[in-house]
Amino acid sequence: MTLLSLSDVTASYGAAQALFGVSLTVDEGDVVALMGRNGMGKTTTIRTICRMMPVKSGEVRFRGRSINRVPSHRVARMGIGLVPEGRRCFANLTVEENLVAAARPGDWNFASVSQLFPRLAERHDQIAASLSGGEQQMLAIGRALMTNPTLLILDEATEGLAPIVRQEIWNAVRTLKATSALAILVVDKSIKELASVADHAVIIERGKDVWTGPISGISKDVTDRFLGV
Amino acid sequence: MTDVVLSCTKISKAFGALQASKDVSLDLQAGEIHALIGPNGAGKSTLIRQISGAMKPDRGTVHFLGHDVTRLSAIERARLGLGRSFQISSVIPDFTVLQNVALAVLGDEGNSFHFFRDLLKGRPTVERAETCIARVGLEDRRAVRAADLAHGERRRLEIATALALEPRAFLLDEPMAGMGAEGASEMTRLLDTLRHEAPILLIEHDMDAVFALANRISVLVYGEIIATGTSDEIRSNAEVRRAYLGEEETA
Amino acid sequence: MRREQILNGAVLLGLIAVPLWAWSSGEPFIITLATKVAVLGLAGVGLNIALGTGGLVSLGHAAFFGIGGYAMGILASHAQQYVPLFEWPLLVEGTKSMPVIWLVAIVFSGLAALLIGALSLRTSGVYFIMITLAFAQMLYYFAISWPAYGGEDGMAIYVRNSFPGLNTLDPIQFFAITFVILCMTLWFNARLVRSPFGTALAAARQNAERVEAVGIDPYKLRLAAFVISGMITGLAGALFADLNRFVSPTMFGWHLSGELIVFVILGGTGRLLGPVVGAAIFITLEHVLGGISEYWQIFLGVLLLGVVLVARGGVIAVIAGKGVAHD
Amino acid sequence: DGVKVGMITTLSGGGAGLGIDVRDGFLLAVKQSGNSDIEVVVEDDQRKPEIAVQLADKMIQSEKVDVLTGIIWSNLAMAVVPSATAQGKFYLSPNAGPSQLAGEGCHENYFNVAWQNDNLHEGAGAYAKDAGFKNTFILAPNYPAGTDALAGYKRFYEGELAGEVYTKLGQTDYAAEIAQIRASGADSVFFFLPGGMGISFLKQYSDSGIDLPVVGPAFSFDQGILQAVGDAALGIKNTSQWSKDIDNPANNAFVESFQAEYGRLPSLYASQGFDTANLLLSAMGKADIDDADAFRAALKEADFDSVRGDFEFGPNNHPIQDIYVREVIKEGDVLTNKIVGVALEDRGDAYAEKCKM
Amino acid sequence: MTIILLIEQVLNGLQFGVMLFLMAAGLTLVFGVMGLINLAHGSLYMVGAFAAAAVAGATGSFLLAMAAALGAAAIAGVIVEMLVIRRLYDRDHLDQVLATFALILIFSEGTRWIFGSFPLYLNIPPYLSGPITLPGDIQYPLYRLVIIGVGLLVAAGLFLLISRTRLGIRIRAGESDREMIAALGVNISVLYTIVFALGAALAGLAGALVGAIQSVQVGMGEPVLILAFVVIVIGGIGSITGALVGSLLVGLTDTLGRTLLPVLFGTFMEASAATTVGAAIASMLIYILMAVVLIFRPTGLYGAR
Ligand SMILES: Nc1ncnc2c1ncn2[C@@H]1O[C@H](COP(=O)(O)OP(=O)(O)OP(=O)(O)O)[C@@H](O)[C@H]1O
Ligand SMILES: Nc1ncnc2c1ncn2[C@@H]1O[C@H](COP(=O)(O)OP(=O)(O)OP(=O)(O)O)[C@@H](O)[C@H]1O
Ligand SMILES: [Mg+2]
Ligand SMILES: [Mg+2]
Repeated sequence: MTLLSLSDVTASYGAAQALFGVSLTVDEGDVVALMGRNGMGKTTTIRTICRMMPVKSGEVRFRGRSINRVPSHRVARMGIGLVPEGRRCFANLTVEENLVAAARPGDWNFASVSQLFPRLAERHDQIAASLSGGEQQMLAIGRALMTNPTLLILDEATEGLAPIVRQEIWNAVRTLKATSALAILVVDKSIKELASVADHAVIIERGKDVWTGPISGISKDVTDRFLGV
Repeated sequence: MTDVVLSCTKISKAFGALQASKDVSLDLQAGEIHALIGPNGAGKSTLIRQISGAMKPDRGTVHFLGHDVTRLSAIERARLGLGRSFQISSVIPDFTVLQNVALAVLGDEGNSFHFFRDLLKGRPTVERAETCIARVGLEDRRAVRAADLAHGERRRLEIATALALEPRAFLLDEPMAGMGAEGASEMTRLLDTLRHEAPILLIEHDMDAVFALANRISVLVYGEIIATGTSDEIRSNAEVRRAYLGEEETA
Repeated sequence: MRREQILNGAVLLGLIAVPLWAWSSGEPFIITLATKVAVLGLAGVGLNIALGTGGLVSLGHAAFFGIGGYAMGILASHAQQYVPLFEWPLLVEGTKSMPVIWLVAIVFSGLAALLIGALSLRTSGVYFIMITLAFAQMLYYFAISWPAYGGEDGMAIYVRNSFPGLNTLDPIQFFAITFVILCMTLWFNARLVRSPFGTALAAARQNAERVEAVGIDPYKLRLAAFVISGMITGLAGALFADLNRFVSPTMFGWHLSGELIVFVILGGTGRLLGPVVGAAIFITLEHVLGGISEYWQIFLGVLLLGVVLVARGGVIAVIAGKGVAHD
Repeated sequence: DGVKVGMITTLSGGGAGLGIDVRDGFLLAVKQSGNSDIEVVVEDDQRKPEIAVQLADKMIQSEKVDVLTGIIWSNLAMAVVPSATAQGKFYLSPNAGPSQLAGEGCHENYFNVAWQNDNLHEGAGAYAKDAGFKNTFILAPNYPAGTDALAGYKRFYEGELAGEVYTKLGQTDYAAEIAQIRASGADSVFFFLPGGMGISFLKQYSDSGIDLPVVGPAFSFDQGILQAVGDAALGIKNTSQWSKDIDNPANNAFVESFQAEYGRLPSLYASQGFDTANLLLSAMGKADIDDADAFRAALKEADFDSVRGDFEFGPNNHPIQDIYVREVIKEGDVLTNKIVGVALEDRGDAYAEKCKM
Repeated sequence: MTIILLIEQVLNGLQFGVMLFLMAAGLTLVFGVMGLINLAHGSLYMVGAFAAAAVAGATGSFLLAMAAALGAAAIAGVIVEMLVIRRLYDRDHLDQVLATFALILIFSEGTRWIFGSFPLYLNIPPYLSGPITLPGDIQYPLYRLVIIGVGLLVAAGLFLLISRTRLGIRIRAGESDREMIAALGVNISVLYTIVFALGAALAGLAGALVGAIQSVQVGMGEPVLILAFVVIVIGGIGSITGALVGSLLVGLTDTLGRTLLPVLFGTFMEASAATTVGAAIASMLIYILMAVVLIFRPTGLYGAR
């Protein structure tokens, strides 16, 4: 069943339009990769989904309901967990406080997140501002999981992580995919990794979706044209 | 040994009980890219901060171009020619790309106490700034406010600013982060040429780039350097694999 | 950007046209009001260099305004009574010459700004706001309780000081003096903003770490800006004292610092003519509303609130568009 | 032809009550006179000296007034009066009487219809002497009016001082001073703390359990403020040149008509405003404002029925008048004052001899 | 000066400090936690005092008056937050200064319009008035001891609220990144309205409690506001502990300064000059204290970093 759908969504930063009509769908339990070169509008798409910026035209639907006018915190409570670009941990809170700040009941709790990222448990009393970059990234993921979402959005969630941790995170994503009904919308620069976890891919170019299909269907031609590899 | 541009000797730094740097010694030689890798939280950025002067080490010394700079501030070190990029992009949000880079040129020229000259009418300044912008491929975006740039573009701006300082050594903290595949390969090419202008101490988690670029690699784990060597040596070092690379990268 | 320049021209024209009209139609008080706008606008322009360009929110600029005012009051009162200021180690007499008074006002407010700035700039943000306030309050209480120069009563200088070749008691001629000074300061300010110094200062406001990384010391930039800012506000204080032929500790009061900030924000923070526009609006409102009702400050409050909530970025931003001029 | 009066007074902010009373008293007298030759322009000085100066400029330059009046505060008066009188305008002070303007800075066009600032404090000192106080603790804020107040008290008081304390202007907590009073071995307390400072002091003093006699000038016991002090003020002696129970026809009529007009009891300030207007009206009846010398002479005669009874001007155009001792009492639910004696009779001021005009 | 008097003055200093804390508590909450410079805090203090005076006048009950102060200030807080403050969180401090400065004008003159220009009456109830005798034969007003008690309770309550409750965590998270905490599902607007109302209620309570021993008049909030800012800046913004320590420091410095300085100056100056000079320096003392603290600890005693 369709969990999230965007149809022809446009959005702008002030006068500068950034999205020129993005459409995509994420089904329950589906893992969708959102791809595109730098500055093409991936993050902007995610921001409109999370209602961190207004939808100018088009429609965003989540669980069958239009969320064009639903405020950000209500969208989150409907079951969207966001790992934002640039981590955005609450700098003045401790690790543990970051995790519990927005926690909602469910399978994910401090113990299970600690299991996924033991480093966080070690540092639970440290102020987030003084964490290393990678630790902050783990914290951001943990924090999103603690809201027990049905749709997890990862925007460059492996940026700046050590290869071994990156593998752990991809493993974690694979575990999530295998063991839960969690749907995932993921932005990442590593095509190789995306290919191994995602079911579908959507590629955006200059604020429009230009290619949609099963991830296995991405040809060399497509990557050359839209991803510049 | 004459071609050692930058070196640090037995640097130690503790945050409470946490030993972020333990007797770290490291050098950077003319013409090389020396990559510093290691798990998250190993102390790489902390080390860079101490070398750049943003943080004082508890013990140990830093030498740059033959001077002991341990007691100098970040500003003074930057004036000596230590160029730095930040792990999290640090730009002047309300300035255009051009202004951001021109500011760096200004800093390099060392005369910011001019009250009457019009900065953007100074030809040499602007030309130098535009060259740097072109080198990172931001020509088209030169008049855009830095705040309006996409993440990857901001990373490039960060590099352009470092270039504008015409530094004698670069400290680059994860310049590829968030760059996208295309951007990363461009950046790789750029750094490859850059090393001949000034050696680079490079922190990066993108192993493709590191292995492609680095003349030497040092691995920092829990504040200690556990290995230094060429790409092949590091790739095949079991301890490094266990602590950092994992299994896939060995393939 | 062009629109802002046209607007700036219009504001200055208006500021000169109104008193000329008042002069020709025999309304000297309007000239006095226009002079007040020019002088307080000048003080605001001073503050704007620290606050708008440098991001240094000083709630203590009354300190410099008051020092300027007292420079005038002390020099003129000594001249008035033919008593030297001090005789040792060298004889210093009072004076009634405006240029000399201005120079003294600028030098002393500059020195005060150097001292206050050097200490205050160790802090930032709200702490900076409060420490600048603290210094101004010290001077305020000092002025109130120190009997030598009138204490809370202040000092009246019955005749305006002199300027070579002009009759300063004539309102329009005194206005001309203040207007010329204002224009010269604005010209200086416009150059400053585009200069390397101004650019670096603005950069340090937005991201000091970045400025340090390119080898520029933000502390020095800020201190220099603070001193320049204090000197201009001090000059305005001397002019203000001459406008009223009177100085008192209220010139050191936090209300005055607050009003200067209000002028700057009302007009548009960091805009060249923002403080002048802000002062003009505020003083006009004060004058017009004051006649309407005993409770006029309620209306003033509502209007100010409206400007903050609706006219974001100040009045100039609303008329001339959002972007602050960059090339 | 008619007289145009410019009234600069405080109508907004914390001290507005005083200005409003002066204005209301003044306008009541004008209204009662039925004289249509007088025009009054009122402006709010916000208690800021600079604003007062500018308003004075406006009234002189644009409104072309003949007479200025209305200022409540000494520091504002010092800012306005000298230059106004120097420009040939008359200034009638309904409230402030700084010593400079009574002494060296006196001016033939400046008439004070209230008191010289020291008067009520001198009265308090005289009362203290009569009451046999031997060891008074005195306190006032640290600004010129405060130092003058203590000097005024000491002028007639003959005993020792148990302590002399200057507080911060605008201070609201007096626990430290009260502790000093308690420890000082004083037999009485004199204070001059205008406005809210006095209210705070009295409330805290009465709660401290010290019951030494207190004396002060009328300002802290005036009708407008007394209800706010509450029972803490009961029985306290204070000195004033006016009281609503002064029994003369002018005062009785004033108290009654003021209450009828504004629905509240008149205050000291209202009485001063009322007298100021009546002085002006009396002069208008005798001379033309355009003949400055004649008009000045008419003012100087002070030929009007003052609500405080006898009233005349001394050589420096400041009042010569009786200073009464009042006691705070309760009339039904309302706190008010009752005259219990006279502290000083026909008191002029200490600065008159320095005045050369 | 005797030892007993000195002890009493120290007590007075502490008590003045706690009184300041009561005023500063709400301000720290709003200012430190929500990052909002609220110059109108003093106005809410005034609202509390006026509401209490009005209700005490009508009913004669002190407790009802206190309740009214809390309620009126909280309601005023909610209204102000929803109409004005809410639009200011993501603005810089300057806009906040201007807007809340405008609020001061509206509140002050509005209050004068409703209640007139004369001070109102509000007094200590009989069961709390008068002095009690402390060990060492020190006579001390009971009411001031009550204020100390209330102040310490408020301190403890706030401390727990901010550091221990999830509400506190969320508030602090919002301070660091409002957009993000909302995107994680927390209704930050409601949260902030509650906090602002709480801060306002505390200001109102302080106004009413303190109003009973001071004068209830228009403009009473302004000197208090400045003192409260001094206090929280000395203590370090956002720290309840800091506010408490700051208050006590300011209270002691001010009280001891104004009693000891004239004596001190008297040892080498002529008596009457010593009293005025001493008093002059004493009135500057807390500002000197603040400047010195900030010069050595640029973010206050307990400030972050
Ligand atoms: N805050 C902003 N204000 C104005 N324009 C912006 C802002 N953020 C992004 N943009 C612009 O919107 C466009 C899309 O940016 P977006 O961040 O969505 O790209 P992206 O695909 O996520 O890129 P990246 O891979 O670099 O993260 C870009 O052209 C960028 O310049
Ligand atoms: N100011 C500080 N106070 C306390 N701990 C700190 C501070 N700064 C850094 N740390 C800790 O020191 C360790 C090293 O941090 P650092 O940022 O140098 O890591 P890193 O090697 O750069 O990691 P990454 O690759 O994730 O960026 C981390 O565990 C971090 O939490
Ligand atoms: Mg992005
Ligand atoms: Mg790092």
